Amino acid sequence: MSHEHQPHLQHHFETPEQQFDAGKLGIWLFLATEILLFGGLFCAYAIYRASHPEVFVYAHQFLDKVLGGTNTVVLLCSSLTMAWAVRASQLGQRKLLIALLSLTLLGGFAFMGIKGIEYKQKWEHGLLPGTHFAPHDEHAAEAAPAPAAPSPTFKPSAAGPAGTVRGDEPAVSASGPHGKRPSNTQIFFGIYFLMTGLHAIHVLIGMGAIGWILVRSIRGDFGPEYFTPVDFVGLYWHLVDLIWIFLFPLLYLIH
Amino acid sequence: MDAGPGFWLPRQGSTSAAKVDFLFRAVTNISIFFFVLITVVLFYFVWKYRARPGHTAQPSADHNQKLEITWTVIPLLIVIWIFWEGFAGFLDLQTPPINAYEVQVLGQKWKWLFTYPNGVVDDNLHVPPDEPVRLVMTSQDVIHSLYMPEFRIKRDALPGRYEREWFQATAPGEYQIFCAEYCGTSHSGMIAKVIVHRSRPEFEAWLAEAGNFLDKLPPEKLWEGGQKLYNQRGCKQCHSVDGASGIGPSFKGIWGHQQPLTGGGSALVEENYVRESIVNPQAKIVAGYEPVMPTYQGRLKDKEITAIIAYLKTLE
Amino acid sequence: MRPKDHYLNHGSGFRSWAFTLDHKRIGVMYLVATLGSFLLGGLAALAVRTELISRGPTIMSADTYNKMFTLHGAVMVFLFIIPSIPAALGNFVLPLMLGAKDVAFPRLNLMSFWLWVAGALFCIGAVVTGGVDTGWTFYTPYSTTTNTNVIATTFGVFILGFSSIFTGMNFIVTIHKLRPPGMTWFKMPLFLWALYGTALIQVLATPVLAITLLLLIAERALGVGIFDPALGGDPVLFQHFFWFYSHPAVYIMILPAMGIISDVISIHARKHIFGYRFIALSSIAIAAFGFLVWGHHMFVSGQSGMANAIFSALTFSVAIPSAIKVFNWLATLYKGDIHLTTAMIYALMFIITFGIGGLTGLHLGALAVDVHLHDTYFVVAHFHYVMFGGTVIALLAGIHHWWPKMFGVMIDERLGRIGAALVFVGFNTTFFTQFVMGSHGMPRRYYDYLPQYEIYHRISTLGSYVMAAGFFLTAYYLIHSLFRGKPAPMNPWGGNSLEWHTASPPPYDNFAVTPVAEDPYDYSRLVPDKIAGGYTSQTYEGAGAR
Amino acid sequence: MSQPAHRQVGHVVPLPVLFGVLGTLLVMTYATVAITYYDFGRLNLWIALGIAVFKASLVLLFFMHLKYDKPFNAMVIIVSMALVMLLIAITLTDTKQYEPNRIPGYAPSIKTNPQ
Repeated sequence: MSHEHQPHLQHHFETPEQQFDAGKLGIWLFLATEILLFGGLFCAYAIYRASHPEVFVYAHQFLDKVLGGTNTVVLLCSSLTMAWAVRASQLGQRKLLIALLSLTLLGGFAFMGIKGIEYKQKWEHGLLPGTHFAPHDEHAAEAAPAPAAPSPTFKPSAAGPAGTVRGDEPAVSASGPHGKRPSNTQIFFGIYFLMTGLHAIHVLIGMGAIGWILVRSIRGDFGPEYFTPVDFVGLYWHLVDLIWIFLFPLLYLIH
Repeated sequence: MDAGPGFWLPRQGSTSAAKVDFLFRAVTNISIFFFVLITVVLFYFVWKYRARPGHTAQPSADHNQKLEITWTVIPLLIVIWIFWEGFAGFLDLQTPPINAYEVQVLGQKWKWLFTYPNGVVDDNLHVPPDEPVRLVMTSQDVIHSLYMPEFRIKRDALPGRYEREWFQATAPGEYQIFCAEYCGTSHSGMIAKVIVHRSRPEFEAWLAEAGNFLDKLPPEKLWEGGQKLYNQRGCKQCHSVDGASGIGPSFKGIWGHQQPLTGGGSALVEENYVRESIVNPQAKIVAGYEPVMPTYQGRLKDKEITAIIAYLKTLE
Repeated sequence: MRPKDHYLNHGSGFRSWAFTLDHKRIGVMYLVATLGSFLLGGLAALAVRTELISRGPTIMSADTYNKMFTLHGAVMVFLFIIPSIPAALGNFVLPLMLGAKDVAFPRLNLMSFWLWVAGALFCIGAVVTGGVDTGWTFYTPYSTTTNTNVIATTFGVFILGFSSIFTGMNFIVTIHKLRPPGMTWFKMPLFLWALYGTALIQVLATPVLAITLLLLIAERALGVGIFDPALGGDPVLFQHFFWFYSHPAVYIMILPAMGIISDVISIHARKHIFGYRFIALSSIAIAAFGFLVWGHHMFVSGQSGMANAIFSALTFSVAIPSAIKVFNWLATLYKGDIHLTTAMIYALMFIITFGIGGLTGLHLGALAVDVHLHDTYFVVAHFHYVMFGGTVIALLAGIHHWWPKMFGVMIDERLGRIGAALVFVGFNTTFFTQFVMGSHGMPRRYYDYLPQYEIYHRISTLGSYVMAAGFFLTAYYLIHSLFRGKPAPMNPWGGNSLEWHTASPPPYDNFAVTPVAEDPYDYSRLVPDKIAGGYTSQTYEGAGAR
Repeated sequence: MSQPAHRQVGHVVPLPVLFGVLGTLLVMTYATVAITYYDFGRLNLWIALGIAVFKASLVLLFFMHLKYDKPFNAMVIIVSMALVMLLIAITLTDTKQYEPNRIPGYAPSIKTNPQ
């Protein structure tokens, strides 16, 4: 087999099909690792949602459903333009390919912009993860002292060395417009920021990759004979979309 | 019964040890059998079929379904048995009898504190013989693990939760306690003793005496008893003695001074105020702190509160 | 016999190595890098053993000791054992065994190596700038509260994880897509089956380690409390996450070792491997079961009784495929023609030491017994018998087996046997005593110990010195052979897998003619080559004559 | 659809399919939002997850060409998802079991925790 007419064929492959299939399997394996990476976070989510349902029901009210929903639509549409872009490159429609990639990239910018607005709101309200959690949207609640929590009495049956046992009830204080804040609310925001943050990093990486193939498609690198990078970046972008499809209902739409 | 230390295992100190040891020995013997079998066959083949002039490999089957299934099924049956025995033994180790005597255990860097039902706290674990003892464990900082090799039990003590283990000592004497979960600098120094008393009355006598240790202190040394109580009864977790802020106000230099209270007003720190704050902590809350202290009514005796007050006086 | 132009002299200078896409050179670089890590981890181990030679402080403080065993564990696990066989030997041998020119993604392969270097620099940087004292397991909340360099170390391990993932991806795709005509799945050398199983675990388990370490970094840097109870988190959850990777990781370490043993035993006994399918499928079975047993590290750590029972039962299921392999290896020796080369001696040693390691796993899988043995030296001895007595011994077997292929030279077999004897005696002295003191209750990671354990610690430390002597001797004759070794023939042991059908060392493009795959364990057509040494295949000669 | 004449690899997805998929995805997004205004008790979570799984499958099958791809690639994804399920299932079962041992609301380092 002569390799001279196939500039993209690497020396250790016999045919373009073999090379394409190998690349495709490689990228799917990579996507599998991404699923498992996020899987750890989904696992943490599942466990805390199961053990602290009241925290999730309370805290999700601070997320903006409209912004979250808009972002879902933005990502879905950018997925379409990406899938279409792969088609365009397969069919050798260069101008269409450039336009669609630009649209996809625009979608990425829109998503990150909206995400930025959401993060800023959380920051301003002190709705941050872990030790940084310092909500200050509940002025009303702080002005009028909460009804004194029932004084935690030591129950011998609670079985702890003297003085280290706190009240048994998951006490609540600081009632506000969103209801009473349960203890350990910071966990929700920890999970929220970790999941959306890791997802946002993936969006940024995807945007970088799209920018790169955009430059290459302007240069005219792709055509029916060779569109592998467009296809692979597309797969990655769809995976980012796919993860958001789960994140949106799990974080924003808790009932 | 073989209760003394052997080549493999330390002496048996608890009722569950014999059962654990039986399984240990059984598995060891199975292992030795297979190990010897493998080694003998190995050396025999290596000697018999060694390469030498004129010797070549002889053809033989390169697989044998029956043989291979045999040596799949036999180990399978053996491990099923081992699993079952291990599981049954574990259920025993995990399930304390209902009437067990309860001791609370707190692990902290790097010591164990054992709290008895009457409030006595000790660095070693004192127990009566021939009676089930349940340990309810937690940790103040990182994960520790309470391990008693002679009793064949071990369980992690974790912060933020209670773990349980139990044993029934079979013979009076001293037994070893280790911390088995790595916990930092003095991990290897986090060791203590189980002291199994000769009889229940002897144990009761020890417990009563330990509860009255203040009586043996001369009045001018009473503050030392207070300091011990401060360390052992949980005051330390919230109230510092060096001025550092904590969950509750520091004890440093408050004696004889006015403390501002939540909701206005102030209180002078003197005998009655301190006594009230221990017995009824919610009565007066120092400004800037949450009403979170549990009551110590019935947990600290009058004499003990007096000792704590004596200690507070020394913290100028 | 040695070709004029081969991969070692095909281009020279730093850049020709640093930017090479040749799997053989990348394999050699990995070999040097991992053996360097082995030296570092080994020196840390000697320091630990020397500290324990007597009670009380001997040569270092408690904090230094804690950092030292962490260094030993982290370096040995993440820098040495995980990449050693797959990334070093696997990289070199896998495409050759397939008759291919390279792995599927040579650039990714190179990136994997440089990621390893970056990760290693992070880890070693963390050590140089103060060390880390969490143990290689990074258990929370200790790791979230200690004031040592946890972030740098975990970030280094995070990067190493990606290095491992990329190697795994590469191997899976290569085995799927680059097998030569005629080589069906069940005609692959067993080492490839083992590497395939390993790669599956690398790809599917490592990402969970990555997210675990990211969460740990987030806890320390941002105060996000997923695992730290002081922040509302759950430390047992960390252990679930950690072992979800780190137990399968044990099979990343041992599976390729088993693959080496299958090939070495068959070739050096001049005998077709017995029960090929059982061995091949048991590799995949071990990889699959490996994902289902992680909870056996947590029997006393607060895991529920139900989970304990499930994990204990599943743990025993792993014993079966391992036992199958051992029996099949023994059966392979039957009626063979056993050449006691250094490689073969290590392979036979593997059966003995791995056998002890595997059998003592039965003690630890049994719930009631594990309660007593958990976190004692019994566990330390067990996993050293598996990791050292298994993986390292197999790595040594593999190195001696493929050394002539890699560098085109033969080693001094006499020194090889002496080295093997020293390693064997030293290893067993070091670690068998640890079984005994462990079952007597000596907890692991202890800086100091009670008087009744002193005799065991003494013997153990002496053993470690003997073992070290064995390794220095081995290092000596290996390096010596590079300069003074006899030139190696193409096929010194008479193997029939494809790597033996090219020159030693192989040319840059691996094969002059694309070879035809046949049964890799059929040695009937290989006859000793009286002139060149080693073996030659009649068909191959015939092909050359045409 | 006839095969394209020129030598190429991979499947070209027709435009109506792509737009049809997007339309379905948007409708499903609307549905998943709308459903939160009705109370089905515990079912709400499962309905939301079901919709998400359906949407994800559409993306995988059509946008990501899995329908036309080698089956092994689909298996890779299925196995990875199965492993995530395994991790979640076992840890969730275990944490549920030991939940009674935990001290409710324990988080001493969180200052804003209500006491």
